[in-house]
Amino acid sequence: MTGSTTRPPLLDVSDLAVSFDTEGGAVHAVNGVSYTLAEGETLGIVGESGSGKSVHVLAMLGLIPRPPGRVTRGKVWFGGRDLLALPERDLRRVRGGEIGFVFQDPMSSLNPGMSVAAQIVEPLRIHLGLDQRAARARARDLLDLVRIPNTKGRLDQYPHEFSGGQRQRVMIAIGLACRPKLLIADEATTALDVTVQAEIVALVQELRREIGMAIIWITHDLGVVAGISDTVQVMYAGRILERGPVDALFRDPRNAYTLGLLRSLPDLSRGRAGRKRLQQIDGAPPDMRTPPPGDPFAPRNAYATPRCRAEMPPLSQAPGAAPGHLVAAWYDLPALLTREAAQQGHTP
Amino acid sequence: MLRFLAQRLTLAVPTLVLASMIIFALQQLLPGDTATALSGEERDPEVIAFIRQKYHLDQPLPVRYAYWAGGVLKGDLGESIRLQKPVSELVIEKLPVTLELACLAMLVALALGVPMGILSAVKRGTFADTLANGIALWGLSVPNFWLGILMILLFSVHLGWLPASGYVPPSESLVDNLKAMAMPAFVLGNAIAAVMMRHTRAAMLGVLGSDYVRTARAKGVAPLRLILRHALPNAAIPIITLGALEFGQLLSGAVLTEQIFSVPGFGKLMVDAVFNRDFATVQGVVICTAATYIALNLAADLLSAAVNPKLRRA
Amino acid sequence: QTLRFGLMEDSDALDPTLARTFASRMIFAALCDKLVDIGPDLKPVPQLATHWELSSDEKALTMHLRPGVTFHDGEPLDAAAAKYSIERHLKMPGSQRRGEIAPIDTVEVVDPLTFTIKLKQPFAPLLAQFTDRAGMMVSPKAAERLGDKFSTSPVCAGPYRFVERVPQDRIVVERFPAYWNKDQIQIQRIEFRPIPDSTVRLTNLRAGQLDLLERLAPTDVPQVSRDAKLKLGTTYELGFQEILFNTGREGSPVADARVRAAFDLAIDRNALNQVVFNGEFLPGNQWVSPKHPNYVKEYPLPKRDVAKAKALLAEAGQPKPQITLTVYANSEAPQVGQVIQAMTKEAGFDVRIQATDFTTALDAADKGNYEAYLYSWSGRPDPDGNTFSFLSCKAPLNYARYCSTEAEAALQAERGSVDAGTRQAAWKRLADRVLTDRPGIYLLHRKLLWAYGPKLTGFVPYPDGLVRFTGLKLN
Amino acid sequence: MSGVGQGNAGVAAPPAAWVASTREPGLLAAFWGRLRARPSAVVGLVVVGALMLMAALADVVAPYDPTATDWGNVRGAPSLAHPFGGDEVGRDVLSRIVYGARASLGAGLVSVLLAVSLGLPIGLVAGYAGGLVDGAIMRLTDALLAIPFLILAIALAAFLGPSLTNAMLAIGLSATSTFVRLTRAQVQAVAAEEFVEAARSVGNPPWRIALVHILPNIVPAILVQATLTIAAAIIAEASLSFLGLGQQPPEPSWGAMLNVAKNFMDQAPWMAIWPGLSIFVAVLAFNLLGDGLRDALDPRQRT
Amino acid sequence: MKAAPAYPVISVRNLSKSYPLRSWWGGKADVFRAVEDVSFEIRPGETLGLVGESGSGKSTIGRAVTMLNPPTSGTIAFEGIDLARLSPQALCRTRARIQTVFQDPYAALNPRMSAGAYVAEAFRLHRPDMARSERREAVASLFARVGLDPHFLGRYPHQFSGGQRQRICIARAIALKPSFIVADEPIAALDVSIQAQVVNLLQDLQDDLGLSYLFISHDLRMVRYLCHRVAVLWRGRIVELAESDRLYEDPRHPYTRRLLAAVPLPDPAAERARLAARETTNPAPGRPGDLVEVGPGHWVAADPLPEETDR
Ligand SMILES: Nc1ncnc2c1ncn2[C@@H]1O[C@H](COP(=O)(O)OP(=O)(O)OP(=O)(O)O)[C@@H](O)[C@H]1O
Ligand SMILES: Nc1ncnc2c1ncn2[C@@H]1O[C@H](COP(=O)(O)OP(=O)(O)OP(=O)(O)O)[C@@H](O)[C@H]1O
Ligand SMILES: [Mg+2]
Ligand SMILES: [Mg+2]
Repeated sequence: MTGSTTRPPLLDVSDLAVSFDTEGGAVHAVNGVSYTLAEGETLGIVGESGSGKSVHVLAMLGLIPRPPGRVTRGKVWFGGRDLLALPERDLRRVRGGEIGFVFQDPMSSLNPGMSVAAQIVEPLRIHLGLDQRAARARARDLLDLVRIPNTKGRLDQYPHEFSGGQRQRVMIAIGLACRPKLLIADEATTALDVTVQAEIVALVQELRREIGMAIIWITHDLGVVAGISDTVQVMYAGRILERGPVDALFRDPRNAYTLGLLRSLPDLSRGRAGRKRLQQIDGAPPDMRTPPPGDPFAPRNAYATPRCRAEMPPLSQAPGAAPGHLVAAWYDLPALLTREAAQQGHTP
Repeated sequence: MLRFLAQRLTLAVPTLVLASMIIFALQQLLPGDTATALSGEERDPEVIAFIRQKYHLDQPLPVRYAYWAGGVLKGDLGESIRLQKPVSELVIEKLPVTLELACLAMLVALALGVPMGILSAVKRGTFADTLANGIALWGLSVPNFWLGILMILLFSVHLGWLPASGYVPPSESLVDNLKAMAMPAFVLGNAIAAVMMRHTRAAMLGVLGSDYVRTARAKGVAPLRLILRHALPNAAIPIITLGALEFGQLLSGAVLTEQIFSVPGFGKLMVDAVFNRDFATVQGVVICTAATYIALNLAADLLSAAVNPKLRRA
Repeated sequence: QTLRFGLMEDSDALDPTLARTFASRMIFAALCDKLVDIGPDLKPVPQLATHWELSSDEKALTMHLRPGVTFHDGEPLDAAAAKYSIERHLKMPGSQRRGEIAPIDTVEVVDPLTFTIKLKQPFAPLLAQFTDRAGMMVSPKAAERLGDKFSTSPVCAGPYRFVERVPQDRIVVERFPAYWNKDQIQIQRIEFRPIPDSTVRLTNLRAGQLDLLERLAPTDVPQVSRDAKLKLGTTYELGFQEILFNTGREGSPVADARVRAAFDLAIDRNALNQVVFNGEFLPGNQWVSPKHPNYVKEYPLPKRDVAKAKALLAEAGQPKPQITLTVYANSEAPQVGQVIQAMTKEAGFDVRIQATDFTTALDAADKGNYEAYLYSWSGRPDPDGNTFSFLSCKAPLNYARYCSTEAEAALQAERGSVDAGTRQAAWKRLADRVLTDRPGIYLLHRKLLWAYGPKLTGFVPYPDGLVRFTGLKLN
Repeated sequence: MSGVGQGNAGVAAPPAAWVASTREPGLLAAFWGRLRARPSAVVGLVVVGALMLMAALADVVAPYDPTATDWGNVRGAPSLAHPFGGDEVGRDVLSRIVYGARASLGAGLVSVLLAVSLGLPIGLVAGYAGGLVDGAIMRLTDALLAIPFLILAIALAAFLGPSLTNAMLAIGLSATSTFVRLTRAQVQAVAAEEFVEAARSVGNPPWRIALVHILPNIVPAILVQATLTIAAAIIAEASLSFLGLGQQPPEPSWGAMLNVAKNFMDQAPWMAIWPGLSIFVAVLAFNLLGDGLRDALDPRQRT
Repeated sequence: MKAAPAYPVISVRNLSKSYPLRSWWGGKADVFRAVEDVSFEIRPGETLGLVGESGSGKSTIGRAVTMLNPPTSGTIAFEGIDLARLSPQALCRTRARIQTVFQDPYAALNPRMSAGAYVAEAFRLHRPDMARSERREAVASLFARVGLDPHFLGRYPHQFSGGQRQRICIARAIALKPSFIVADEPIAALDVSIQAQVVNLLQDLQDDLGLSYLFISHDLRMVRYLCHRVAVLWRGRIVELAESDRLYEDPRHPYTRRLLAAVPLPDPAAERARLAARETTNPAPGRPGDLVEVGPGHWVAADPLPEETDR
């Protein structure tokens, strides 16, 4: 769907749904997510916390805890195979090899009982079949690559001896170790200060160019998304509400939730003295044990129509928008915004 | 490293002193004294008086403790009144046997308990989990003497594979030694296996849900390596702690098993000494178990630090 | 070949002067020959002494030693050595033998193979004492050298000499090549192995780990009989099981002889024997069993009579006496206690059972800190050994705190003469008193049970419970 | 301003009436609900309950007086009159199993309660206070651990007189050190968590942090150990009663029955089977219940 | 904004904190100086932003000023009282007025305590006289105050989203009407719309209650938005401290510049341009020197001192 390439996409997710069995009933964490990703493409995913961003990527590789988690339907095509139907053995070959993963929380995602070297060496030995010495040498290169100073002495240290930022860089080194075709980075830079974050973003960009790797970059930082992505996808309550080329989506949001996100950023153009109150989205996301029948964002959305509350809008090409800019909405946001601005007497 | 060891060993001193004082005081609570126990069927009053005097039993408690402690400081653990042998000799004779038995029992406990605990954690809620729990708890609820006798009946009387009793020092024949130790070690280990299993299960459940195990899976790590290399070391601390505790209790607590299989170990020495009010022997054994126990805790701490690098700092 | 012999308990010090346990006697049977032995019929037979004669005033015993006998260290066993050994029994600090041969005044060497024992007063059981540890001779040289450490490597003149001892594991002895009766000794080595639990002992025998075991549990007799490979050796013991009462205990119902009599009447000895011991033991009512030549036939086994027991209690003004029965915590005594508890309940007794370890029980008995005590005595060849220490007013084992002038006189009389008629009359007089006063109630005489494997032959059970290794063979 | 961005923070204050009317289900009810959702826990609860009930109503349940002897039923095989057979002095095994539950469950529960109620606070103090206090407590615990259980039991019995209660005391005391160590280790782990720091930051005094914030988080490990100790205590009572230090004859306890039965393995296996089975069932039930409790006490457990 | 009174709520003088570095068998090897000679003060109603590279000691300072992790040296005066001099009891009472909101709202909540009980604890501790019903109501209105549905009182931490959890923490922090709150990366784990909620909440509370904040964050845009003054921390020392507009418009210290240059822009074209033009200036080695005033209230560290320890 994205771009006009005729080559088959690298990744094709169709109608993926995941739920968790809990005491109070099943939590429908992901509710039919479909998208494709071309080779070398960078997809930024933003969205409400708890909207299923992490869960849906974990589900692709069979990494959700089971029980209580369950993939209820969907297919994930990657390199001509449906990952969800793949036996565990074959799936293991994909994990860490063709698809690299960087997790959200560097504090807990590294094994506290293994040296950093041992953890980086692991995928190299499993997927590339390197021997211990070669793998260790590669591990050092990788640490250099993610700009950890003084790599020699640090290889045999343990995660707790690294700072949060450094740990995150180790995670990234692990994710990149086998030069994957696809890197999934789940809030890979959240815990880092901006200088380190900038370095890592630059690093990933470089690698992407170098080895033609595709990236799924999950983050809350709209600034990072803006810089890194080709395509952006907005998730809410287990669904994709909007998806489009990065410029189009930032410039011309078609879903009220996307708009809300963009508007909640602080506006610093007028300095601190002239600042306005931050705009926030009130209310809470729906209880995913009983997802609303219609648009899940409707209860918090001032522009929602009765139809929004009753029926889930499909994700389809937004009228009058850039090609490949898809939105799930029954309302026409630009039209509404124009009307609103007119009523208030000035243009947005 | 050496300084650390020295430091830890200094901490052992108060423990040893305390243990010896407690045991000294406790023995005073026991009815009857060495003289009563030793005067035999004939109960000659002169014999009783003689024994009392010879072993200072007629002295007040602190004086007797001082006698004993003075001896210990000179490297003399006293003499077993009953066996007329220096306690240190007895200890040297029995300690290796006890240690071997305890080690083997621990080995059995770990070999049974840890895999079962892992299995039931990995397969939580399945039939395998229930079965593993059932087996482990069965092991816990069968008294040692029962299991021991049943095993002798099966393996010695009916099958004739293993000797029913009789300790063979490993220096004589390692094979025979192991054959003789197999059943007692199993009987002892079997009960501890349940403890190991339950704690392994609990710890593994915590670890298996952790993020780093997920990371390992995302790297494509195979299940076996995932469990053994990534999960188990992080679940090992309670296993090590309890292992050391149980090991310590094996040193003097394996009486029944030792009795059934006629293993000449500490437990039996201790119990006989208690029943015969052979105070010096009891004291000697307690001091030795206390010392071993301290060494065990030290080893457990080192081991914990080995599996958990974080502990190396604090 | 090695004979592996399962004992019920580990021995204490292996020094005939200091030893006090039954288990040590088992081992001395191999290590140390005695001046005199007893035959299966309880008659003294020569062992180290070939013959002996008692002076007419019964105050001097002259013994003639077997020539050419040596100790295990090669020292000759001569009169001087015998004198040394006997004096050692008498004088060594902590000697457990002193009381047994206390009437001995001096020992005189007559010639190298003859010595005379002078007594302070006539002492009928003397010869019988010499059939046990008091008659065991030790090498003076070794005894001098080792002092009170003699037990670490005892040197005697028995068929086997000491090899090693691992406390609680085994005591090993090997055939003494220079033994005076070596032709009768076939087995090369004996390994004594203490295995306290009778079930375990039996399983070991069945597993071929043992060749011989002592004190088989009576309830296991059917199992052994059924097993074609196992053989059983039995004989009745010299001792007894009794319930001792602390007659001196103030305020306790057992201080009243009528209550004690009622207790006796409430017990059905046959039922007790059947329930706990499979009927293997011998019900009794005296210090010797009904099969013993000195049994006083005028007092046959009493019958249970609950009504009479109740009447006696009523007469004593204690219709529901409450009595604590102390029992030794082994596998059988608590059972006996519970059966007695149930039986006497019908007569109105409220018996509380208190199971304790051996030392605690002894301590309570010593201090008079008990009411009733289920007591067993392994027995001595001469009935004096079953009575005097218990019933004489100041005797050390008089836990009952019993003292009766008539009984005392009878006891002195039986000791004072070797004449059978005189002694039997004394036994009758003793029974007159004791079976009426009932400082204790004699219940049963145990059957001594040995089980042994198919390879062992030539086993002869002796009523003293000890094994004679002479003539034993392992095939 | 209308639309997505609503400037006003938060929901309006609720009417006071609401506070009383809408309440989450009570803690106990929620706990009960979670417990009920686990079949194995329910089985455990039912069996434990049944055993307790059996012990409490032994007078009603048992067909015979557990101490009444019948010379005709000595080691008698199971029959209609005596479905579990007869014991070594002809008592009804079934009745003794029923009454024995009192001693055995009592031994298990009382000693564990004692061990926990001593070991837990001491371990908490040692683990949370650290330093000198910790050092002193741990030295003492180590020393106590080195004291053989048997000596403790005999000395205690000698001091207080032999009885079931004192046996429970002895068992409980000797299990205490294990709980001290376990608690301490767990406390040290939990005390490093950030929420403990958060608790300090609102001004919680140390005792409150230990009790309110740390204690509930160490319950799982303690529960596991406690249920295991119940089993050990039931067995330990057997060896003590063998030495006359536990249940006094002729009163029954499962352990004591099993103990005697070993002498009659060959002739009267039922004497062993029933008490053995009872112990196993009780141990299993306690452990199932323990697992269930642990899960139910953990608000994070949602499956 | 209210005019800030002259005396500070909190005043930190020469604060240093070092951690012992221990070899793995427990022997003391050396100390690691995490924070060195830091001084600043915060006035009533003022928000001081604390930014800097990770590991530069921001959290350490936050913990030190609340005495959760007392400093190695230096004084911390709260409303004129030296906290180090207080008895433990008095410190507990004073803690009612100094509160902390932690970075990870999940780790900071006791997993076995319901949200309501958690917030009520503050009252339990410091208002023992409060009746049950009164406390209940107070908690309910606090929930309302931070924008939580009071139905959630009985729920447990795991049942809340990150933003909601952070609100629970804030509700508890403001329960006792403190005058000073340390907020250690309170928004890092939250999505932007929730970040806005939390920041607005903090802002509203400051307006209503006159609170002061020490706001620790990596989000430089939010810091500029929220804070009156900003301190930049680098290698355990403050390298620049100024009014926030001044700092953002006229950064003096090389590290501050580097930091500001790294802030991503939420505008694709601009951000791509920024990334393309990015220069990677490496910070000078060594430890920063003492602060000098370069403008009114604008302090900058002198050139770095030569490196003393290898970090
Ligand atoms: N183990 C689990 N049990 C029950 N529910 C779960 C579990 N794991 C995740 N969920 C639910 O799945 C939903 C999606 O979670 P997910 O982690 O994908 O959110 P996210 O978009 O990554 O949020 P964030 O930005 O906070 O990381 C959430 O509502 C969460 O409560
Ligand atoms: N308990 C401790 N023991 C030893 N060193 C510590 C301890 N706590 C923190 N440190 C060290 O002190 C330095 C400062 O840590 P601090 O947590 O204050 O950094 P920070 O600025 O908050 O970083 P981040 O932005 O990553 O949270 C770090 O290098 C850290 O490794
Ligand atoms: Mg996520
Ligand atoms: Mg920090």
